[in-house]
This record gives sequence, structure tokens and C-alpha cells, in this order.
Amino acid sequence: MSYPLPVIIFLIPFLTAICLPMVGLKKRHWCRPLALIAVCAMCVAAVVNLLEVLAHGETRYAFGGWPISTSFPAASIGVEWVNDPLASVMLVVLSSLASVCLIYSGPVSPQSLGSRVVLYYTLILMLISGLTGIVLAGDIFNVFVFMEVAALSAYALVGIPGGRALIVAFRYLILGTLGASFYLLGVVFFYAATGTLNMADLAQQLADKPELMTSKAVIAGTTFMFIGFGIKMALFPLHGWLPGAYTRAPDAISPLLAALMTKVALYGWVRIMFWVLGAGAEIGQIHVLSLLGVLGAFAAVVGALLALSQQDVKRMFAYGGISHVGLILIGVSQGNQTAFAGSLFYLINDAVMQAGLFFIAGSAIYHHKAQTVDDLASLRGGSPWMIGGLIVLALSMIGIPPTGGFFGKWHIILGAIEAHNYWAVAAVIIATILTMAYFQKLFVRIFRDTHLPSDVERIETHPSIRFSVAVTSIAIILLGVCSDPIIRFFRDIAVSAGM
Amino acid sequence: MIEHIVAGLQRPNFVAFVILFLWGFFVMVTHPNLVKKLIGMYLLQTSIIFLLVTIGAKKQSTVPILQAADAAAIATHEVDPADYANPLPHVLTLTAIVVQVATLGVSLALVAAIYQKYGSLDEDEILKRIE
Amino acid sequence: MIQAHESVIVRTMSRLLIPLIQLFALYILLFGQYGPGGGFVGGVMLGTSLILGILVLGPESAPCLLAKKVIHGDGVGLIIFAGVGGLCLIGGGEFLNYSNLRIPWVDTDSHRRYLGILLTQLGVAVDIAVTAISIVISLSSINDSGESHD
Amino acid sequence: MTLLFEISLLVLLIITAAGAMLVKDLISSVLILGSYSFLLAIVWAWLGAVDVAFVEAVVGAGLATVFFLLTLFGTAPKDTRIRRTTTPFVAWFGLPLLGLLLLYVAEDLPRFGSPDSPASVHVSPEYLKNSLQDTDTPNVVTAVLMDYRAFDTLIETAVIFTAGIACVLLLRRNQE
Repeated sequence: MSYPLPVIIFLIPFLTAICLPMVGLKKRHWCRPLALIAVCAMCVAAVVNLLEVLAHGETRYAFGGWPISTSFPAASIGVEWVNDPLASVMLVVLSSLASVCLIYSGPVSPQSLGSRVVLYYTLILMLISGLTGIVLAGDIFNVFVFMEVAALSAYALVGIPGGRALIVAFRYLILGTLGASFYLLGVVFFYAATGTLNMADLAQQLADKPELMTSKAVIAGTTFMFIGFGIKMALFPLHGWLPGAYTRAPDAISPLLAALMTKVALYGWVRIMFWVLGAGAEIGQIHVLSLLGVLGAFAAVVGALLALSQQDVKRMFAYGGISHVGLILIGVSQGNQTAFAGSLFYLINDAVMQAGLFFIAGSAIYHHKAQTVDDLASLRGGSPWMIGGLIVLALSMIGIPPTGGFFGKWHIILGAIEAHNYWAVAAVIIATILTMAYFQKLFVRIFRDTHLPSDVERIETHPSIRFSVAVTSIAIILLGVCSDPIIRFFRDIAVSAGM
Repeated sequence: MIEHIVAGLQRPNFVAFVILFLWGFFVMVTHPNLVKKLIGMYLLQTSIIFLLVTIGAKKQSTVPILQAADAAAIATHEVDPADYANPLPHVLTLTAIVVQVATLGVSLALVAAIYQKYGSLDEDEILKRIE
Repeated sequence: MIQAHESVIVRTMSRLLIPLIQLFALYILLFGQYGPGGGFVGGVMLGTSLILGILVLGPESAPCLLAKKVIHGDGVGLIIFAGVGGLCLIGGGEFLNYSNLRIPWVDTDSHRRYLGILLTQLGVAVDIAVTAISIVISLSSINDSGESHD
Repeated sequence: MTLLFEISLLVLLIITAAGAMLVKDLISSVLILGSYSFLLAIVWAWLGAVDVAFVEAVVGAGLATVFFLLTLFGTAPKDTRIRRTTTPFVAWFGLPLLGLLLLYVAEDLPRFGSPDSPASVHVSPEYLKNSLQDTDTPNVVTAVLMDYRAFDTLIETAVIFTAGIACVLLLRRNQE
């Protein structure tokens, strides 16, 4: 009986989400604690799973026990999950950030929900189990179905506040469905060319028959999958839905979406890119990795530029996230271990940073009704702890040594130099300077008037908000301090990725 | 280049897929009316499913349901896969059709809520009413 | 909610049709393993029979009241499906491996899988029927809300 | 089934799709979409996918049209007539280019209906050979759907469950 822990990690939020509508019929106030317990249990199980995988290495889980009666190397008959070190690290990050977001969502959730708060928490748990499925999936069609679960719950959660949020949610739905359909078209082309849906089997087919790699069907499949994932990870030209969605979403949902949705899509593309296609894939003689690097560089620079010109705080942080996706793509596409390890480490850091920034933006709105950058000054008087958290996260976004952000960027730059892509190094530096610029604009607005505005009395921030901002700031510093073992861990993942 | 495209035109199914896919994509992205966008989305998704099933189809093959007469043949493993259609694309299609209707349900709920709030289905009209 | 249809013919015909649709849906559901059909189609047809009642027979009719009670059982179908999968997990196999279902009077593996497939089809049918009815009731309750607030 | 029948079916399919997209009145375009789904169900039956034809007829023509019409009945009649839209120049130029590119790709796809295409040689013979011994179900599609790839169907049912919850969350905000 193969190692069941990954399925248990998935089943905890999934079964809780299924039973919540039944439980919520009578005991409406039970659903938030129940959801919190489920996600914390999932967090503990994910840590145990990480330790188990580090001790015994990768395990595969074939659903329905189907590899028994066949001669195929991989279980390409049934659906399979791959529980390798990268997936277990992503599971730990996913579940811990989800639990912090749920703790944060206590006071900040929309109040006008009434009896529908049960369904609100059901959708949050469905979103988390959908993302867990994408992280662990070993079957390309399974990734599509999990993407749909996560996407549908995200559309509804974004649309809760009503009014303008509905229009933004509709736009997010149209672009999200377009992305999912392009991904499905990619799956269809791969299935037509090789006849299998299992990632391991697909990789073996592509390795066995080299002429398949340059066949037009596989190239079209790769392109469509890249466009599909590009929309899901909000890569620059396809990012139209992200700023509106994250700004108009309820303040409790923005950190959950910002920290997890684009990062898991990026993880999915990295898995397909390196574990299925192998790093040597070409689209018509243009090396895919260099194409990826150019697109990433463009996204990093333009994302930071757009963030500079924003007035709304949440919209500025959303554009910051888009620029970081570009940065990670630069690192992934250098093709050597340093940059790959650096970009995966930066992916984890960015998830924590985005969550922290949206915690602070949400608490500013919750306590001081501070929507735009100008009226953030009231934050200084009202809650100095938030300013402390903001400073730590800003240091990490820019990349100053004690925080984790620096080490990620540093390894990406080292890898780019190693691969002699100096335009990539230039793009990373320009993006850093622009990030510095828009945070400088933010801090000037906060600390400009030297005298403390008298009317702003000291507001006692809600304990759970203070807890979540503290946890993310400490996590960023901890990631920075013990970054060396983590980077070494990612280096041997890069080896398994064929670097 | 030209003979590649002419070779492509030899496949009526693929040509039908290309026409439906591009037209649905065009209407879904550019049409101002919200419900018309959803009709375009519906056509886009059905065209992808259409391509998926044409890949699974085989000439002179029956429906993949093993009749009792084949029970003897199956017992001795001589089921010839060539005379049954490929069942895997049908499974993926069943899932994709139901995903398509689920997405349609949620999008129509959003359209209904938008109409309830802004009283119009036309995108430009709604944008005017936001200010 | 949508009011009862004004013409008598439509109301009586639909009152006649609803049990027939349900009977045919059950046939399709239970014979999904021998011929075309199965969980998805049977579930949607069960849902459609009640949707016909909601749309045509008005809010106080029996199908509509039944539909209002049914939509509270949102997750039941999924609980059946995941429950069967969980039973296999508890029975010692992988998740959704029906040959580990501990059913007393069944001995051969393939018969256990046959029953596993039947149970999961029931779960899928219940889930789709409840969801279809719940979406229709949500969509048809747009105009009776009148005032709009967010 | 002569080729003539197949070609005419596809042409009819494209005509109904064109009708659904070009008609100005929303309600009639939804009804044409219903007929498009019906024709698509026939195409599935011709391609040998009987289960899919059944689902397409019930779900595509039945449920989707009911959802569309319910939403449109909720809106005022003046909104169901849409105004003339001008197609941007890039569409007339860009889309045919994309079409040619897709046709260029079509060359490497396996020929229609060839029994030795990779899709029908690699994995699916295993399903056809083993499904009757393993699961006693003659309908191989149901066996694959509910047993070999049962996890896909479980997540598929979760998608439907999420859609139901999302609709209630978005629309029924005034019940309580």
C-alpha cells in the first residue's frame, strides 16, 4: 500500500469543504474554526510529509491502484501523484500561508454575508485543495481539472463585494477560462502526438523519440500550454485580470490569491517545462528558455514601472507581484543550477512577501479606511507595528541582505552572470531600482509630515492582524538568515530537473 | 509552406475546429455584450472538445461497448482494439463538457448579478454607469 | 420565483412528464455500465425533471417545494463519492481502489469494482442534480429581489 | 456513411455556430446555440462517442440553454437587442493568420481515423483489453471514467459542487 500522506493532506481540506454546507445549516458560527482547524492540520501533515520525503526520497501514489496489471513503466493507466521534494516544499509553503491567511481573515472578512459565510469558507477550502492538487499532480489532465476547481472558487470569491467587484470578477472569469481552454488545447495536442497523459510517461515518450520534440504538434502543444499558464500566472502581456481582481477582492481574500494563485501556476509551468519537456525544448529553432527569459525580463521591468504609477495601495502591490513573476521566469530560464535554485527560493519568498503586503494593505483599510497611498500617513500614528512590518517586507521586496528576497535575487543574478546573459542581469537590476522607487514614494508619503497628526489616536490593531503581519515579517527574516541550506536543497532539485 | 497548409486542408474536422475555435475566441474577447461573450466562450470550449474526440475516432470502428458476443473473445485477450473507438478521449470530453457547463453557470450568475446592479448587459453602458 | 405557467395544457403535460423523465433518468443511471449513459446523464436528467417543475408549475407546486428542500443537501453526492474512495483507503488499498472495499457477500475483485462504480455513479448523479437545481433556483431568483444592494 | 454526410454535418455545424454569433437578438441566438448543441450531439454519435453524445444533448442543449434563457428572462426586453459592432482591423488580419498557422500545425497530427495513430496504440488498447475482466462493466467508457481515472471524475464532481456554491454565494444575497 503506497505511502498515503499526500492524499491525506489533500483530503483534510477537501472533506471539510464538502461537509461545511451540511454543518453550516444549523451551526453557522462553527464554520470558521472548523476551516482553521482543517488548514492547521493540513500544515502539520505537510511538514511531516516534507520530513518523510527528505528522509526517503520521492514517492508515487497511483489512484485506484492501477499499475498492477500492465507492463507500462509508469502508471499511465490511472491517475498518478508524484510526491517529490519540490512538491512537498511547495505543500508546506501553501498550507502554512493558507493557515496564516485564514487567521487573518477572521476580522477582515466581509460582514454583509449573513448565512452565506458558510459557503464563503467552503470556497476558500476548495481553493486550497485545488491548489494542493496542482502542486502534487503527475497527470497533465488532472492539472486542468484542479485548475478549474481553484479558478471557479477564485472567481466567486473575487465577486463577493458586489458592485465593481462583479465586473472585475467577470473579466477574471473570461480570461481565466481562456487560459484553461488554451491549456486544454495543449493537453489535446500532446495526447494526439504521444497518446499518453501521464507526465512521467510523456517525458519518456519525448525522450525515446527525439523527432517528436521537433514535430509541429508538440511545438504547438508547448505554445498553447505556455499561453494557458501565462494567463494563469499573469505574465506581463496576459496580466489584464490581476490588478483589478486583487484590488476589488474582499480584503481577506486578496492575500490568499496574491500569495498562492500565480505562484502555483508558475510552479506548474516549471514542472511541465523541466520534468516533461526537458530543458532543451525549442519552438522552431528559438530556444524556449531564452524566449522565456526575454518575456520574464520584459514582465519584471514593465511590472515595476506600472507599480510606480499607481495610487491605490493594493493595486501597487498587485503590479509588484506581476514584476516578481517576471523575475522568477528570468531565473528559471538561465538553465543553470544557481539561477534555478535562486528562482525557486525567490518563488517561496515572493509568496510570503505578497501575503504580508496584502495583510498590511488590508489592515490599513480595516483600521484607517486608508485606500490610496496619500492617506497612508494615518497608518504612522495609528499602528506603528504595521509600519515596522511594512519596512521589513519592503526591504525584502527590494532585496536587502538580512531578508530572504536578497538571497533569491542574488542567486538569480549569479546564475545570469554564469550563463553570460548580461541583459538578464540588467533587467533584474532595473526592476530592483524601480521597486526601490515605488517603495520610496510610499515611505515619503508616510513619513513626510514630521509632526504627528494630532487627531489620529493610537488604534489597537486586531490581534489576529498583528499576528499575521508579525508571522510573515519573521518568516521573511528567517528565510533570509537560513537561506543557505534551503538553496543547497533547491540545487539538488535542479539536478533532478536535468540541469 | 503552402503545401503544408494544403495538407492541413485535407482534414475537414481540423478545418471545422480551426473555424469554430478562432470565431469563438474572437467573439469571446471583443464582443461588448456579456451574454454574447459567453456564447463565444461556449463555442471555443466545444471546438476544443471536438478536436479531442476526432483524435480518438477510428474508421470502421464501433462504439467502445463490449457486447456479450465478445465475452468469449475477451476471455482469451483477442479483443482487437482497431474495431473499437478509443475510449480515453470520450472520458476527457465528458469531464470537459461538465466543466464547461459549470463555468457557464458561474458566469451567468455573475452576469445576472451585474445586470441586477447596473441594469445593462452592454460593457460600454456598464462602464459609463460606474462613474 | 417564476410564476406558474398560464396555459393549462403546459401545466398538465409537464405534471405528466416529470415522473416519466425521472423514471428514464433512473434507468439511464442504473444501466450506465451496460450501455451509454451513467452518472453524469442520469444526474442531469433527474435535475431537469425538477427544473421543469420549478419553471412551469410555479412556486407552491410539489416539485418546487421538493426542489427547495433538495438544494440544502449540497455536498451529499460528493460525500458519497469521496466516502466510497475513503472506504477503500480505510480498507487498506489506495484511495478509490474499489477492490479494497470490505463488502461481506462479495468475493471477486471485479465484482467489488463493479459495485464501486455503481456507488460512485450514484454519488455523481446526486451531486449534479442538486447543483443544477440550485443554480436554476439562484438564477430564477434575480428579478424577485427587486432592490439591488451590495 | 459516405463522406458527403460527414462534410454536410460539419458545414451545418459551422452554419449554426455562425448563426448563434451573428444574430442580433440574444434569445434567438441562444436558441440557435441549442440547435448547435443538438447538431454537435449528432457529430459525437457519428465519431463513435455515444456517451458524449448523450451528455452533450442533455447538458449542452438542455441545461446550458435553460441557464441562458433564465438569465435573459431576468433582464428587460430592451437589453436583448444588441447594437451593431464594428470588427477591428486587426481581427480581419490577425485571425486568418492564426488559422493558417494552426493548419500548418495540422500536418503532424495523426490522420483522421487511422487505427495506428499514437493515441489509439499507446494506452487505450489496455483499457479495451482489460476493462471487462477487471470491472465486469461492458461499457468501457464508464469503466475508464469511474474506475481507471476515478480521481479525475471525483475532482470533476468537486468542480460542479463549487459551481453550485458559487452561484448561491453570488446571487442569493437577500434571502436571509
